[in-house]
Amino acid sequence: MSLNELYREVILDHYRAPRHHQHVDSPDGTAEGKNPLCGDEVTIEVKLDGDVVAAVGAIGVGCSISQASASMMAEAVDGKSRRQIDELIRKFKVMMTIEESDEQVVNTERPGAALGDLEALQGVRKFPVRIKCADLPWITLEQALEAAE
Amino acid sequence: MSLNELYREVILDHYRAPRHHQHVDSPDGTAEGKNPLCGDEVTIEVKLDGDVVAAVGAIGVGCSISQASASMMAEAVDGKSRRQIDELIRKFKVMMTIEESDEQVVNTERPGAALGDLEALQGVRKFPVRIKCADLPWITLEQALEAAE
Amino acid sequence: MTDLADLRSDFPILDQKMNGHPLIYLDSASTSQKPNAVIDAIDDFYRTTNANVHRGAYGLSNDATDRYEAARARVAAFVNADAGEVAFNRGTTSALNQVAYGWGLYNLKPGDRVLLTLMEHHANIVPWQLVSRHTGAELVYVPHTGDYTLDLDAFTELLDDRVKVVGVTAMSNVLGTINPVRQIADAAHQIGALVVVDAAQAVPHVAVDVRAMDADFLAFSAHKMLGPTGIGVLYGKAELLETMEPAEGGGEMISDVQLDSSTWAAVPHKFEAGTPPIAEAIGLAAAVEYLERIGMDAVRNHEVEITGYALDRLGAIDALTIYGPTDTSNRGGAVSFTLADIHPHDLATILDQRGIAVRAGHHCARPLARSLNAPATARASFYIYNVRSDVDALVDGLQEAREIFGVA
Amino acid sequence: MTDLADLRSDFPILDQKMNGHPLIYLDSASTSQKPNAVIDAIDDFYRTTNANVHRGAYGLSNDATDRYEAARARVAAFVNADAGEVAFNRGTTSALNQVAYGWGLYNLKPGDRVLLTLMEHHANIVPWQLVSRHTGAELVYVPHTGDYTLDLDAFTELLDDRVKVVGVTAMSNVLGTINPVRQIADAAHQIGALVVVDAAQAVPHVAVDVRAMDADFLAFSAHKMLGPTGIGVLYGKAELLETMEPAEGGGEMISDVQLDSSTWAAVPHKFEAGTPPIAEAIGLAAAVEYLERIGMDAVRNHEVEITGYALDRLGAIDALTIYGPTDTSNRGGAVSFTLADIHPHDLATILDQRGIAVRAGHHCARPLARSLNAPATARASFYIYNVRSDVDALVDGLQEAREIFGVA
Ligand SMILES: Cc1ncc(COP(=O)(O)O)c(C=O)c1O
Ligand SMILES: Cc1ncc(COP(=O)(O)O)c(C=O)c1O
Repeated sequence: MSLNELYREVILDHYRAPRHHQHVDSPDGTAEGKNPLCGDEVTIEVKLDGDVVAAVGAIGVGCSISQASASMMAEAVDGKSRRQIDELIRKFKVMMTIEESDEQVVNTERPGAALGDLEALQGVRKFPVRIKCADLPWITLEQALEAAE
Repeated sequence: MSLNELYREVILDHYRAPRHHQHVDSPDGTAEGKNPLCGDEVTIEVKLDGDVVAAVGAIGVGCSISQASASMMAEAVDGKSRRQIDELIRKFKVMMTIEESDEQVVNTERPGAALGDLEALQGVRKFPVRIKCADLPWITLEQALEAAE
Repeated sequence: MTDLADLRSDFPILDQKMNGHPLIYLDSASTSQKPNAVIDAIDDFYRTTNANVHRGAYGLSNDATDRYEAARARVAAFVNADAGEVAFNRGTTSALNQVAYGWGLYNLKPGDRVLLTLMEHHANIVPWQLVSRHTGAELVYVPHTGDYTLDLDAFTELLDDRVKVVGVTAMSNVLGTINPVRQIADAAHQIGALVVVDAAQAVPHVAVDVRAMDADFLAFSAHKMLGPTGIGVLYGKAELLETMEPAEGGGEMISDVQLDSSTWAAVPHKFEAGTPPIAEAIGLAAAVEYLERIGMDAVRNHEVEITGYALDRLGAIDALTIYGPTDTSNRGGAVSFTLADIHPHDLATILDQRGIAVRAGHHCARPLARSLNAPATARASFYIYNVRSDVDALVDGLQEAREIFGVA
Repeated sequence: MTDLADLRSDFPILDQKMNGHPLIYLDSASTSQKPNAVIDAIDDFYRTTNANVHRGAYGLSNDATDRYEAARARVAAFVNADAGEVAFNRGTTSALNQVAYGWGLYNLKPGDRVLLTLMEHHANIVPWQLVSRHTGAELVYVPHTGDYTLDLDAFTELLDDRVKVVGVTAMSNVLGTINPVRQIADAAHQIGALVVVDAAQAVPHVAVDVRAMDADFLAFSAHKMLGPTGIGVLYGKAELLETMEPAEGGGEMISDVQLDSSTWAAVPHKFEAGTPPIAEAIGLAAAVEYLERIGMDAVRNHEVEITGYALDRLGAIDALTIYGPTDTSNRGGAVSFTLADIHPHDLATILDQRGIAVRAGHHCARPLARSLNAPATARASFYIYNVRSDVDALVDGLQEAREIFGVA
């Protein structure tokens, strides 16, 4: 387990300069996510245009992993349809849960494929304590989308 | 440790036919003793004539040791002065705490000497769990006498 | 007899002597002995994995947390509950107090009734008395019949709209009686009352299924089921745990703490204020694993057989009175008795001299003792490590007691 | 440095590796590691003496009771209390809840105030919040000064007739600050308020004397002082314990149980409902014995030295902020800090990779974290088994964090 795999440049960049780190005007759905044990917090706001995310805000405080994950996620879902987002969420979950050793599955699912910057979060998998940090914005996104329905 | 030393004939006799097992008319002092953990209970009532115990009641429920001790104690203190009773209490306490092996003290104090039937309780000493049973009526007597002052 | 005899070597304490005789331990209803598997699990945890849980951002703490949560999952599964429905605390007593203070204090009001059975342990009585002082609710008791089972007619009669909680022991620690918890729960639920089950005696000795029982809350202690002291379990239905207030407040059970008020963590952590009994949870999980390996059916069968044997042999002793059902199908392995006019405490001393451990007293069930008109009884109680010869030794000891006390 | 280095071999867990590196355990403020003496005492109890206490009329139970009560006497003497003033329970959190529910619930009323410090752990905040919901009392907080000590002027100002209870931590688990408990108690007593001392951090690390402090109640946990999980201690002045109500009800704490109400056993048993943490009490006594053998002065000296060294070395790191007094004479061994804009959780992960265990977060003191404007900090905390090279490793790890995060 190398720390370089965890703290990739792109993660530190998103941590230091989070994208979509602002409130959305009259959002259709909002959710607050909190990891009470480590203190990470993130608020996700979504505005929908039909079933497409027209605007997304990801505001929070917490560790580099949670905040970078939120920033990269916001970038990835902006402008996407519900179906595309569901696929993203699925891909992200697969990436975060697959054991590296489980080559078969890895090859089939090509973890990280099509996730763009988010692929940088692959390294988190090897740091089980931190997986919940990476997951937090995604769980919160699902809640925000639900709230928007 | 032989059970015969614990359950001497005189103890079983006092247990089966407790003396002074009745209330005293308008007692000067009354106390209830309770051993919440094993359930022994005893009520001691005393009527004084000057500083002499003119009547004593010892009513209770509990094991043979606690009830026989109460009965024998009542017999021993009936008609005695406070000074004599204090001496009895002292003697009884000595008897219940001396280690048998501690011959020196035993000889000096002649445990049980002048205690009459009460000497039968000597055997309890070897059964530490039961010492508090034998002690209960005596502690209660002290409280009843205090209440009478 | 179901052959569990070879288990005895798993319990190091059974090699001890008491008063010069090999220990014959007949007080498992009070606390059980521990197999090596449990003692070693605790030992190993402290030597290799000890750290606080849910707190650290480092490997050791993560391992400790994983083991702690795995223990929860295992214990929950043992009573057919979800892990989220099971909170660890100090013991049955503490768990029942949590229900009284967490649910009762917020929901009971003057005119409300708490319906208990007369055979409850103090642990399912006194918390309700304390909380009724604050709420004005009233306590009412269901009596038992002459054959030491719950008087279900009286229960039906007493179960009216005023009743908000029914507290019932799944298995009496004095009589051994197994109560029809499901039937009671169905009736209670019909009038909207909650059912709080004291399973301190049941979980160690019979397969318990919280869903089959339809219990709203259920409590048990590790130390009576081969596990360590210092830990117990509160089960609550998810929807109840989620809506009710925690009794104790502190660290680890909060979502946020403001100056005036706080919000709570998700269940079950909401009910685990402060550092939990971590090594104890690991030990309890080892106990559950041990019991599962034997199988609760085998445990129950063994106890039915040895209890049946004890009832037969004790029943044959003149002037011996057994307080409890004589039919092993609806009773557990706690056998309470008196012998002529010999005080139970004296019986215990005489047996103690032979290395036999039985309990004497009111067994923390004074209202029951009064209703039986037996302020004290002697109690022999059995577990997986007891064998027929233990019963034989007990009977021999009682014969000596008869001789000493000159009982004809 | 006081030479305690040879103690390290008493702690088997220190031989472990974490992420491939020898474990460097710097999270003792959260929970301490256990010496063999403690682990073995628990092990031995289960193997040789296990029985329930205060219950059995047989030798084994008598032995268990003797050992349990001897443990109480030893623990009481350790803080200069009488055995009758010390009750065992689950931990500091549980002990403080007992005070809030046992004393607060019966004695607080609308208009009354509970005066706490802003540096309290949630364990001395949330119980008062819960009880204030039932009593209508109000919570008020004493702030701290810029140098992380209690603002005594503010305290004096806030201490008026409405204050019925003052809750104060003897040593902050975040700042390390040692508070002037005696001075606070004197002032509080002058207006008739009670003082509830959270000594979870103090008792493990400095000699605590409840009489010298004049504390009315004082709570601490075994697991932070080399002892087992699952047990804590509530000290209360005899006259208070005797007159106040118990919070929890159940077996062993009663004198009599009638259907409607009960009477209580004598102190301290009144406060120990149900089967107590027996093996844990034995383990705690072994921990106390171990600490006494070293001597609390030597413990304190060692920690003053290593904390001083840590403050020096950490203080020399650019962009590192320490939250807490820098003078070792009025602080303990918990050192909280942040490093530039690196989140403490990330610091903890980076250190974890080097086998170094530190904690990151709000340390169960959110009101304090908010007042510091530091929602999360990293915390290194020291105990007798830590050595200078542990601090050196910490500093090296923090340098790596700087590199990874590109802190100039
Ligand atoms: C100052 C302080 N108070 C209270 C507690 C709570 O102790 P426990 O978790 O053992 O109940 C702690 C430890 O977490 C503490 O540091
Ligand atoms: C039926 C029953 N309920 C409750 C308890 C109390 O359990 P604990 O002492 O472990 O809290 C016991 C055991 O003493 C019991 O037998």
